[in-house]
Amino acid sequence: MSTHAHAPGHAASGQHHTPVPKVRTLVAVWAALIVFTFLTSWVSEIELGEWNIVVALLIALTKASLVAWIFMGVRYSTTLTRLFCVAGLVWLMILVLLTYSDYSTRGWTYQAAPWSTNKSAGSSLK
Amino acid sequence: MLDLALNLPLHSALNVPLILADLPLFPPAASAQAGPIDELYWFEVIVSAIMTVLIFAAVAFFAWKYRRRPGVRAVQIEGSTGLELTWSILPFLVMLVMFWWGAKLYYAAQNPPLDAAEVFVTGKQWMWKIQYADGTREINTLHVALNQPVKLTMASEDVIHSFSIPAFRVRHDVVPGTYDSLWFTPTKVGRYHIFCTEYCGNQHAQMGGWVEVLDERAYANWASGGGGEGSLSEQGQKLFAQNGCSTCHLLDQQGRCPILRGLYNKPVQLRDGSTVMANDAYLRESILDANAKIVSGFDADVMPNFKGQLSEENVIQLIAYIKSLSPATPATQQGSQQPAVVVAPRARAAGAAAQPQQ
Amino acid sequence: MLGMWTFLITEVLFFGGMFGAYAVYRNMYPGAFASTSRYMDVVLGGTNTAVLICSSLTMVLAVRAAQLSKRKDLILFLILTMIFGSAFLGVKAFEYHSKWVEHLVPGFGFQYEHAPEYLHPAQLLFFLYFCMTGMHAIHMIVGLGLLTYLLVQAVRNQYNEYYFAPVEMIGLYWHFVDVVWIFLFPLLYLIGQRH
Amino acid sequence: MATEETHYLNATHGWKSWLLTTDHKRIAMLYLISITLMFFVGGTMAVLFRINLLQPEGIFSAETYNRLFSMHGIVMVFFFLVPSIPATLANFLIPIMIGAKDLAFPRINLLSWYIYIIGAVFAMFAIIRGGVDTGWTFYAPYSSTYSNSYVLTAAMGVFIAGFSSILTGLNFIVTVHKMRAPGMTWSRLPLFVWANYATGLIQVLGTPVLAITVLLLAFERIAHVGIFDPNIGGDPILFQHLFWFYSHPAVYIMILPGMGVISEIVACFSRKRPFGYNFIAFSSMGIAVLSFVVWGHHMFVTGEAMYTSVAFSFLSFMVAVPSAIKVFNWTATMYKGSVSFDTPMLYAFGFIGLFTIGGLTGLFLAALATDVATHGTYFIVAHFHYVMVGGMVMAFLGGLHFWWPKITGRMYPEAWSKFACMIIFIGFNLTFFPQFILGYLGMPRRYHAYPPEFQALNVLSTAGASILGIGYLIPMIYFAWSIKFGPKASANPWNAAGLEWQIASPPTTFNFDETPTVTEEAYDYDGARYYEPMEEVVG
Repeated sequence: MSTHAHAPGHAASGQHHTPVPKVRTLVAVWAALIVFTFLTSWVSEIELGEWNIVVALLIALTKASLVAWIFMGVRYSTTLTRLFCVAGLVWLMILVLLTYSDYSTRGWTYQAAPWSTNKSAGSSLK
Repeated sequence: MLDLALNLPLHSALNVPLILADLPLFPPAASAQAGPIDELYWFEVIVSAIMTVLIFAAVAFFAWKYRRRPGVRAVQIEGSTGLELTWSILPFLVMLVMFWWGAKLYYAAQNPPLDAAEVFVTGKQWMWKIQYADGTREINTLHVALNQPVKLTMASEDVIHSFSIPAFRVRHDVVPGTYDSLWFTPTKVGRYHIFCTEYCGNQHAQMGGWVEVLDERAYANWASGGGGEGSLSEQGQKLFAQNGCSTCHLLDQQGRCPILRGLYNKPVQLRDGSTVMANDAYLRESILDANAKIVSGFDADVMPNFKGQLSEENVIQLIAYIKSLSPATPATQQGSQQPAVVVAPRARAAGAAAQPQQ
Repeated sequence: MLGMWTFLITEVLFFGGMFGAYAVYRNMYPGAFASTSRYMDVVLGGTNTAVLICSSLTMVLAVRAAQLSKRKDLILFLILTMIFGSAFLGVKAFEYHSKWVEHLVPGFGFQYEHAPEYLHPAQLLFFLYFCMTGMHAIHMIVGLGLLTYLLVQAVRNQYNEYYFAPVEMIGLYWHFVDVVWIFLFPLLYLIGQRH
Repeated sequence: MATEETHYLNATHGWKSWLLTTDHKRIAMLYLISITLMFFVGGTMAVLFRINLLQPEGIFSAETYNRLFSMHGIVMVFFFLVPSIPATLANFLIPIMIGAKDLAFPRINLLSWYIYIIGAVFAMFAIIRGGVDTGWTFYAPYSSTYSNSYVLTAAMGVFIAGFSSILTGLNFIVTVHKMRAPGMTWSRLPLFVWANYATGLIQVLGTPVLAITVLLLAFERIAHVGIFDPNIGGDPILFQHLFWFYSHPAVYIMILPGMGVISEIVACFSRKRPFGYNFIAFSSMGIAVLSFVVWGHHMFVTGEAMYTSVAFSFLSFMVAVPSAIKVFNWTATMYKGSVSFDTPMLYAFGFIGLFTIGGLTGLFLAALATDVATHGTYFIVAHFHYVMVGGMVMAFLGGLHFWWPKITGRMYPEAWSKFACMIIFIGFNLTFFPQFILGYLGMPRRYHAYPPEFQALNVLSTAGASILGIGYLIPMIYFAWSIKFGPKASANPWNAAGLEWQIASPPTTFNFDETPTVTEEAYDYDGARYYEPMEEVVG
C-alpha cells in the first residue's frame, strides 16, 4: 500500500495510529467465541421448531460481529470502513431475502383460488 | 417449420412492394384480456410519446435558441431543488398509475375463473402436445371455443419453454419439474399463432403452431370428431390399472397406499409434520417421485418411482383420473378450505411382494 | 486497507450466492435437510470452529506483535496461526474422507439409504455442503499461502511499528474466512436434532 | 518535428514497455484495442444473423443462427459493454480528473487486463471450436444438461472476465477514496468520476454472484449433480434469480459510465456547470443501489410468486426516477447555455434521445401486464438495444471523440465524424425501431425463422443494421488514420474546464509534474477563456 502515501485522506485511515489492542480484551473475545460455539451446539439440541434456526443465526451473527468489531478492528476504523461492512451485510440480505420471498410466497396465489374444473363454485375474477 | 414459415410463396427480400402491402403494425386482439392490456399499452405509448416529444423538443429548442454566438456567454445556474422535485415526483405519480394498472391486470391473469375448461399442454423439444379433457390429443394445434374461458395446465419434458399466444396477450414459461398455467377467454373466431418464447434449443423457432378459435357450432362439430380413446380420465383409469397402481391404492378401503378418492385439492398431512395441498403439482411429484413427500402413516419406498416410465402426458391422464375421483359437490368445495387430514394406519406387510412391476 | 475491505465485500457476495441457494432449498425441503444431520459430525465441526477461533486469536496477536515491533512474537503467532489453519484443513480432509466412504459425495455414487425419500434433496444439501466448505477450504489454503509469505517477510524482519500493513490486511482476510465458517457451522452441522 | 515532447506514448518503447506497463493510460489503450476487437467480432455476428432474418425461413441453419446470436450476446455484454467505458475512458481519465498520478493499485490494473484477455481467449476459443448456443443468459437446464455446444468454455470465459471487472471496480473505489488531490472534495468531483464510482460499487457487489452462479452451473454440467436440475429436486428458476441479481445491475454497469460521459460533454459544449450537479451525482448512487432490487422483473412470466413480482414491479418503477432526473438535468443544462455543435455534442444529443426512448420503453416492461404481453419478444430486444447501443455505444463514441485529442494528441477529421454520427443515428433507429412493432406483434426473440407477415419489418431492421455497421466502421477508420496523420491537438482543444484539460495532450507518464491543488469546482465555465476562438490546429 505504499501508493497510499500520496493520499490526502490517508491520515484519517491512520493504520499507523491504530491503537494497540489489549491482550486481555483479545483473550476475552476469544473466550466468548468459544462459549458461543458451545452454546449454539447446545441450543441446537433443544426442540424450538422454527426458532432453532433463528437462534443459531443470531448467535452466529453475534460471533461474527465480535470478530469484526474487535479482531478486525472495526471499532478503531473509519466511518467509511463501517459503512462498507454494513453494505456487505445489507447486500447479502437483499440477495437472500428477495430470492427467498419468491419461494416462500409461491403458494399464496393458488391456494386462494384452487384450480378446479368445477363450474359451480367460486367467483370468476375477470 | 412447416406451419410457421412455409406453405406460402417464398418472399424475396428484395420484393419490397409486395412485402409492404401486408405490413402489419398491430396484432389482432382476440381474447377478453387483450383489450384491457392494450389499453394499458396505449396509455404507456401515449405517455412515452409525450415525454419523448417534450424532451426532443426541449433539446432542439435549447440547442437552437442558446447556440453559441459571439459575445454571448452562458448564464451559470446552480440548479433548482423545486424543479428537481417536480420532475421526480410528477413522473413517478404517472408511473404509479402504470404500476397499479399493470398489477391489477396481472392479478386477474393469475386467477383463472373456476368455470374455465382445462386443457393440458406438454412442451418438449420442439413441439407442443395438447390434451383435452375428452381425451383428444393434438400437436401444435389448440382448438378452443369462442367465449369459453380456457385454462392451460402446462408441463415441460425437458427444458424451459414459454407458451405464448400474442393475439391473446398471454404468455407463461413452462418450467420442467412443475406445472405452470395461464388462462384466457377467446373472443374472436380465427386462427392465431402459438409461439415458444423461451429459447429452448436448436429448433426453437419451429416450436409453434396455431390456436383455432371456433364458434359454438364449429367447436361442437370439432369436438365430436375426437376422443376415440375415451376421455382423459378414462385414459388415466386405464393407465392406473396397467401400471398396477390399483393394487395398492384401493378405492374404498385402506390399502398399502393412501386412498385417492376425495383426495384432490385437499390438504395432506405428511410424515415430517408438514401439510401440502393435493393439487396438480403435488400429484405429479408423487407419481413421478413417490418418495419426495411421504404421507403421514406410510412408509417410503413402497411405491416405485415412475420417473422415466411415464411421460408427462401419461401423468396428466392419471391426474385427470384422480381428479375424477373427487367429484365436485358444494360440500367438497366448502370442505376444500378446511384442514381435512388424511390419516391412515401404518401400512401392513411392508415386505410383501405385491409391488407392481413395470 | 480499504482495498481489502472492498475485496471482502466481494467475497461476502460470492459466498452469498450459495447462502441464497441454501436458504431456498432449506425452505423447500426442511425434513430432508434435517435428516442429513446424522452424517454431520458435530464434534468435529465444533472442534474445527474452535480451532479456527483460536487461529483468529493468534492472528490478531500476530498483528499486535507487528504493531509493537516484537519480531519473535510475530513469528511465533504466525506459526501458531498456520498450525491451527492446517489442523482445520486436516480435520476437514478427514470429514471429506468419511463422506466419501459413506457414499455421500454427489456425483460419485451418492446413496442415502437411511431415508430414501430424501435422496434428491439430501443430495442437493451435500452438493451445497461440498461447494460451501470446499470454497471455504480453498480460501483457507490461499490464506495459508499468504501467511507463509508473511512468515518469510517476518523472519527477514520486514515488519515493525512503522510498516505492518500486509500483516493487518492478511489478518483481515483470515478473520473473514473465520466469519464465513462461523455461519457455515450452524447452517450445515446443526440443522436438526440428532436423537 | 525534431523535438517531440515526451509523453506517455513515447516515453518508453518496445512491446515489453506496453505489456508490462503499470501506467493507467497505457492499460486503457490496451483495453481499448482489445474491446474494439471484441466489438467487431460481436458486430460481425450481428450483421450475419440480421442477414439470416431477411427471409422468413432463414438463410443459415438454425444451429448457425443460434450460435451467432448467443456469441453476439456473450461477446458484446461481457467483453465489450461491461469493460467499455470503465476500462478505457475511465481508466485513462479518473486519475487525471482527480489529480492523481495513477490508480491506487496500478499492478492490479494491469492484472485485470490480463484476466480480461484470458477470459476473452476462452470466449474466442469457444467460438472457434463451434460456438455456444445457449444465449448469453445460460439458462438452466438447457445450458447445464441439453446443449451440445461449448457451454463450459464460454462460461469459463465469462467467469474469468468477471474477475477483471471486479478488480477494475475495486481499483476505482479505492482510487476515488484515497487518491484525490488536495482540495478535490466530493462535491468538486467531475460527474464522470461519480458515475464510475457508482459503477465500481455495482461491479464489486454484483459480479461475485455471477461468478458463483456460473461455477455452480459448470459443476452441474460437468458432474451432472447440481442445484438447478429439476430432475433431482432442484429449481431452474433459482439460476435465474442468481443470474439476474448480477445481470440486471450489470445493465447499469454498462449505462452509468455512459451517463457520466454525457454529463461531461453536455457541460463542456454548453459552457455551463451541469444543472443540478448534486442531483446528477446522487442519482448515480441511487441507481447503483436500486439496481440491485429490481432483478425480478426479468422473471414475471417464469412462475415467480405473484406478490414478489408485484414488489419487483414497483421497485422497477422506482429505479426509473433517478434515470429520468439525469435526462431532465442534461436538457436543463443547455438552458441559457452557449451550445456548440461539435461532434461529441452530437453524440450527446443522440444519447439523450435514444436513451429516453430506451428508458421509457422500459416502463412497458416494469408494468406487469404489458411485460407479460411483450416478454421474450423483439420488444425486449429493441428496448435494451436502445439503452445499450443507443445509450452506451453512443456515449462511448461521444466520449472517445471528446477525449481523443487528449488520449492521442491528434484531432480527427471533423466533417467525417459528424457524418458518421448521423449515419449511426439513422442506422440505429432503422434497425431497432421496427423491432418494437415486431415485438408487440408477438415475434419472439432468438427465432431463426418467422412467419412471413413479419418479413417487412425484419427487412427494414436488417437494412438499418447494414447502415449501422458502416456507421461504426467510419470512426474506426478515421481514428486509426488520425493517430498517424491527424493534425496535432492542443492541450485543450474544446476550451473545456476540468483537470484533464490543463495538462498536455497526450499527458506525460505521471500526468502532473506536481500534485495539483484544486480550488474550484469541476465545471467553472464562468470566464472569458472558455470563449476564445479555438486555437488553430497545427498540421
